[in-house]
Amino acid sequence: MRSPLWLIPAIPLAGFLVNGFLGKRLGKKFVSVVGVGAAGLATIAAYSRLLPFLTEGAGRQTAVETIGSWIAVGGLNLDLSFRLDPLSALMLSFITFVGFLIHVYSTGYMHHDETDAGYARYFAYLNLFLFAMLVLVLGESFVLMFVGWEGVGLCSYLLIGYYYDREYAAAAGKKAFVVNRIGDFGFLLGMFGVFSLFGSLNYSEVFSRAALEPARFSPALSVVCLCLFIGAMGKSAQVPLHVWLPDAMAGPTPVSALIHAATMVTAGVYMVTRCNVLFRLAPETMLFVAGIGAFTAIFAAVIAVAQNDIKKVLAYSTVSQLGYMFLACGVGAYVAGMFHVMTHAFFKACLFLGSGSVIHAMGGEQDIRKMGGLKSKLPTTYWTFLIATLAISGIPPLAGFFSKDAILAGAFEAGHPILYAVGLFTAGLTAFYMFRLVSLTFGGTFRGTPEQAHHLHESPASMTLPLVVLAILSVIGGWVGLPAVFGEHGDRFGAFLSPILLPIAGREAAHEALPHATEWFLIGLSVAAAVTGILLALRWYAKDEGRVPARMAASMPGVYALMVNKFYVDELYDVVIVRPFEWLARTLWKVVDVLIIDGVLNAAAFLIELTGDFLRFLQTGNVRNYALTFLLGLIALLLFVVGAN
Amino acid sequence: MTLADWGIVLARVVLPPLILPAIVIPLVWYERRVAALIQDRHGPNRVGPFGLLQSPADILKLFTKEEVVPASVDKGLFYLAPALAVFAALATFVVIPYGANLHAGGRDIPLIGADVSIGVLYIFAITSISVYAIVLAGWSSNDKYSLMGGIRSSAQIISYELAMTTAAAGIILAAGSFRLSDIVVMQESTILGFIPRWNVFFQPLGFLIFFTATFAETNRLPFDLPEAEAELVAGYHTEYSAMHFGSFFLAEYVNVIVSSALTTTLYFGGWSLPGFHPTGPLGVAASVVIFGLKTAFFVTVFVWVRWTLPRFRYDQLMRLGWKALLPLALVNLLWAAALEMWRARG
Amino acid sequence: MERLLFDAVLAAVVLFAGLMVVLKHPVHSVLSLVVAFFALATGYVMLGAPFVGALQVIVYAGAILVLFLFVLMLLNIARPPADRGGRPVQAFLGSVGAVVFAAMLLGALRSSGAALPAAAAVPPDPASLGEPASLARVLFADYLLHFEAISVLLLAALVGAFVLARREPRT
Amino acid sequence: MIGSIPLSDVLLASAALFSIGIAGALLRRNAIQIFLSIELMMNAANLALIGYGAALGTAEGQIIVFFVIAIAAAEAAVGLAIFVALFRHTETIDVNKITLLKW
Repeated sequence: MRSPLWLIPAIPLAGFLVNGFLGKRLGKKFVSVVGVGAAGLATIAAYSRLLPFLTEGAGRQTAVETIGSWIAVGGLNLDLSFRLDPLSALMLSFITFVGFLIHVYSTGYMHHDETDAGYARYFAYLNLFLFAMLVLVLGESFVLMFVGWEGVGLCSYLLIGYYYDREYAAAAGKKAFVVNRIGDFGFLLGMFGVFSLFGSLNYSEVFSRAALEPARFSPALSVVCLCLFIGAMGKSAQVPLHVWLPDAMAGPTPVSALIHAATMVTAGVYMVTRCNVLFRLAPETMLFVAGIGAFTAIFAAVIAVAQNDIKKVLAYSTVSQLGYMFLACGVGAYVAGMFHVMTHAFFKACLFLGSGSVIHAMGGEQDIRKMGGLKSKLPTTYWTFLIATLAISGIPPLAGFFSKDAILAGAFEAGHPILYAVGLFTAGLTAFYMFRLVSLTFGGTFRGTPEQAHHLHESPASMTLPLVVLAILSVIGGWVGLPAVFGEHGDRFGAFLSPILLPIAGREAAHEALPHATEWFLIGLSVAAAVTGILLALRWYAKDEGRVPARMAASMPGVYALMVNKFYVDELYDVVIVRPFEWLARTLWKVVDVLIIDGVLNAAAFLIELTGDFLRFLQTGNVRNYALTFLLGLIALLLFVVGAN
Repeated sequence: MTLADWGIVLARVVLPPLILPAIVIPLVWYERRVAALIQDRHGPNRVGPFGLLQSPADILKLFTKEEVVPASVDKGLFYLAPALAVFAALATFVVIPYGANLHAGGRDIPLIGADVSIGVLYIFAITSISVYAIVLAGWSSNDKYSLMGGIRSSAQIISYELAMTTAAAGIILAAGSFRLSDIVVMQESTILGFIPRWNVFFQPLGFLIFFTATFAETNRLPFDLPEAEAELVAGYHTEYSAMHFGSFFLAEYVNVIVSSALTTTLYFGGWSLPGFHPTGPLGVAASVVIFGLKTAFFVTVFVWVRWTLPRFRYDQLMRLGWKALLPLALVNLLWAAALEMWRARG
Repeated sequence: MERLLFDAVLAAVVLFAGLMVVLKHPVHSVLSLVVAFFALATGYVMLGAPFVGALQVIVYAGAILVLFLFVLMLLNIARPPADRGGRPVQAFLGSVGAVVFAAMLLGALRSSGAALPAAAAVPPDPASLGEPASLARVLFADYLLHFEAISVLLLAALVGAFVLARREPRT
Repeated sequence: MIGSIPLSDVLLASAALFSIGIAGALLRRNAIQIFLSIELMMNAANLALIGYGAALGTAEGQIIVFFVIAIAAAEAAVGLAIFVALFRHTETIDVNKITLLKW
C-alpha cells in the first residue's frame, strides 16, 4: 500500500493541530502519543513510498502528484503538487526517520522539566517543523519550497526561543529569524529572477528549459543563482550569515540535533542541489559557492577548536560541515554534497543527542572543562558518541569517511587544488577538535561539583535507543556510496542520484574518472589527516590534560582571543549593522513616525474636527429642517434634470 | 334607463334603511320581554296589548326630553357621532340580499340594495366607520369616562375585526366571490339529498368565531366594555341625552339585526332553503319571510346571550381576541383552503 | 356627467386634505383626512378599482387612521403645540418650497398634457380590471414574491411596534 | 369610466394633494400632523398610480397601490409606536422641541 505524497506532510500537520490546540488539556502522555505517533506514521507513510522507489531499480520514476490548483494569477499558474524523485527521496528517507528518532528521544529529554502546556507546545512545534520540512523537500515548485523554507524558519525561531523566559534564548531566536530573513530575501529575489527568466516556478518546467537552452539563460543565471545561494547561506549558516547557528543552541538539545544539525540547515544544500542545472549554467557563482563553502569549513573549524561549550563545539562543527557540503556543490560534486548531507545527519544527530544525554546527566551543565571521566558513568552515550566522532573525523569505514572523501575527491577532480588543500586541512582540524571534545568530556577525571557527580546517570531507554540506532547508521550509512574504486559496487549512490543531474544541451558529461592510483592516494591522504588530528588531540588533551594548548594560548594571546571570541564576527555586526540600524529605527520612529506621519494624521483629524464643528450646526435635530432640505434638494435635482433635457 | 328603473334602484337602496328602524321598535319590546322571561319576571306589559306600545312611548319620551349638552364638548363632532353611528348601521344592510329575485313587469329585480362585487369588503369598510362614531363620541364629550369608552371601543373593534375578517375569508375562499348574492346562491343546494349546503356545516369553527366577533363589533354583552356601567357610567354615550342618546340606542339594535342578517347570509344560506325554488311574487315573499325568520333566530340568540353571560374583563377580552379567536380563525382559513383543494381535485 | 361627478369627488378630496393641514387640533386633522380618504375611495371606485377602493377604506380609514386617533386619545395631549412662534425661516422657506414644488408639478402637467395616454386609449374592459378575482390573479401569479416580502415586512412592523411601544418593565 | 374622465384631472388632483402634503409636513409642528401629511403624500401617489393604471388598462397600478397601502400600514404601526415611546420620554409631540439628535 502506497501513501499519497500529500499525506506524508499532512500527518505531522494534523499532529501539530491536535497538540497545538488540545495538547495543553490532554496531558503529557497523550501529547507524546500524538506527537511521536504523527512522526512515526509520517515515517511509515514515507517509507511506503520509499521502499518501492528504492527497490524498483531502473523502473524508478519521478512521481509528481498534484492535489489541485493553488495559485493562478496572471501568468503564474501554480499547482499544489508534490514530487518524489531520487533527491527528495533521499531527503525524505532521513528526515522522517531521524525526525522520528528525535521525537522518541524528546519524550525522555523533555519529560522532567516542563509543564504540560510547555510539553504540548514543544511537540506541536516539532510536528509543525516536520510538516514544513517535508513540504520543503517534497514540493514541486519553488514557491512550495519557499513555504516549507519559511515554515522551518518559523519553527526554528519558535524552538530556539522555546525557553522564552530566558533572555538569551529569546534573543537567539530573534537573531536566527532576522539573519534568516536576510537569506530569505535573497531566495525571494532568486525566485523572482527564475520566474522572470522562465515564466514558471515549477521545477520540471524550469530545469528542462534551462537544460535545453543553456546559452540563452546562462548569463542571467549567474545573478539569479547568486541570489538563491544567498538564501542557502542564510538557512545553512554560511559565512557571513553563520552567526545565528551557534546561538541557536539555546534551544532544547533534540531541537539542535534535528533542526540545527540534521535537517533544516541542510535545506540550503538541498536547494542548491535541486537547482544544480541552474548553478551549472553559472560557473562564476559555482566558484563563489565553493569558495564560501571552503572558507566556512575552515573558519568554523578553527573557532570550534577554542570553544568550551559542548554544544557550541558541535554547532561550529555543523557550520564547518555545511561548508564542506557547499564546497562539494561548488565544485560540481552535488552527489558528494548530498551524500555528506545524509551521513552528516546521522552522525551529527547522534553527537547532538549524545551531548544532550551528557547535559541531561550533568544537570544542565554544558562546559566541557567541568566534565571529564564520564566514560564509565555513561557507557552507552560514550560509545555512541565515540563512534559518531570517528565518523565525523573520517575514519574508514565509517559513514563520514566516504562522504568526506567523496567531497575532497570531487574538489581535486574539478581542478581546485587550493580548495582541496583547505578541505584536507579542515578534515584534520575536525578530527582534532572532535577528539578534544571527546577527551575532555569522557576521558580523564571528573572536574564538576560533587553534587553533579552524585547525580550522574545513564539516560533512559527512550534516549539511548535513538543514540544506538544513529550510531549504527553512522557506521553503515556510508556504505551505500562506496567510491568508484571499490569496483562494481562502487558509486551506487551516484548512480541513484544521477537522474537529478539533468544533462545540459551542448555539454557532454565530461566525467573523467580519476585514475585509481590517484584516488587511493587521496584516500590515504585524508585518512592520514584525520589520524594526525586524532593523535594530536589525544596526546594534548587525553595525556597531557591540556597543558600544551594552554601554553600555546598563552604564547599567542591575540590569536587565542580571536578564536575564543569567534573572530569577533558578532561584535563586528553589532557595530557595523545592528547599531546603525537601531539608530535608524529610532530616528524613523521619533522623526518620521511620530513627528511627520502622526503629525499629518493629527492635522487631518484636527481639520476634520474643525470642519465638523461648523457643519454640525446643520444637524439641528429638527426633522422639519431635514424635510425642508430634502425638498429643496429634490427641487434642485428636478430642475437639473429638466435643464439637462 | 327609464324613470321606473331609477325608481326601482332608489327603492332598493332606500327602503331597507327606512324599514330597519321600524323593526327596532318592536325589537326593543321583544328583548325586554325575553329578558323578563329569562329572569322570571313580567317585563313591560302595561302600555298597549302585552305592553307592545311601550317602545313607541319611550321613543316619544326621548324626542321630547330636554337636550343637555355639556359646555366643554367639541360641538361639531359631538353631534356628528350619533348620526355617524346610525348611518353606519343602516348602510351595511345595502349589500345584503334579503330575498330571491323578483320578476315583475318584465324586469328582474334583485331584492338587494346594491349587488356589488365587493360586498363583504363593503361591510367591513362600513364597520370601520362605526368605530369612528364611538371614538368620536367618546373624545368629543371631553369626559374621561367617555374617552375611556372610546379608547376601549376602538381597540376592541379593531381587534375583533381581524378575527371576523379572517373567519369570513374562509367563506370568501369557498365562494370564490365577495358578492353576497353569490354566497347565498352557492348555499342553495344540498348534500346527500337532505343536509343544506350551508357554510356552517363546512366551517363550524369559522361560524363560531364570526358570530362571537359580531358580539364584540356590536358592543353587546358579554363584550360591552365600552359602555360598562359599573366602571364607566355609560361609556362613550355618558354625556348624551334625549334623541342623540336614542340614536346610539337605535344604532345598536340595527347593528344587532344587521349582524344577524349577515350571519344568516354567510353561514345559513340567506333567504334560501333546500328544495325551495321561489317563483312568482308569492315565492319571493316566502323567501323574504324565510330570511326574516332566520335573522330573528339570531337576534333571539343575541338577546339570550345578553341576559345569560357576564361581562368580560378588558384584558380577558383582548386575550380572547388575539390569542384565541385570531389563531383559530387562521386554522379555519387553512381548513377552508384544504377543503377547497380537496374539492378541486374532485 | 361622470366627469363632473368625479371632479366633484376629487375636489372634496383636495378640500378635506387641505383642511387636514389647516385644522389646528390633530383629532380634527385626522377626521378631515378620513373624509378625504373616503372620497378618494369613491374616486378609486369610479376609476374602475373597487377593490382598491374598499382596501382604502378598510385599511386607511378603518385601521391606520383609527390607530392615529387611538394614539391621540391614548396620549391625551392637553395642549396641542401652537404653530406660531419660532423658526420663521423654516416657515418661510417651507412655504416657498411647497409653492415652488406645486408650481413645478403644474408645469410638468401642463407641458405633458398632450402626451397623456387617457384620451388615446380606452382600456378594453376597464371595469373588470379592478375586480378582486382578476386582480388576485395578477397579484398571486406575477407578484407573489413581492406579496410575500410585504408579509414579512408587516410581521417585522408588528414586532417592531410591539417592542417600541412596550413599557419598560420596572426593575 | 376612465374613457370619459381625462387623466389630467386625476393627475392635477394628485399634484394638489402632494403639494398640500408637502406644505403640511414642512409647516406643522405637531408630529402627528406631519405624519398625516406624509400619508397624504402617499395617497397622492396612489391616486396617480390608479389613474395611470386605468388609463393604460393594466393591473399593475392597482397592484402597486395595494403594496403601498400595506407598507403604509407597517409604517403607521411603527411610526405611531415611536411617537408613543417618544411621548413617554418627552411629554410632547412638538417636533420643534424634540431635537435630541443634534450637536
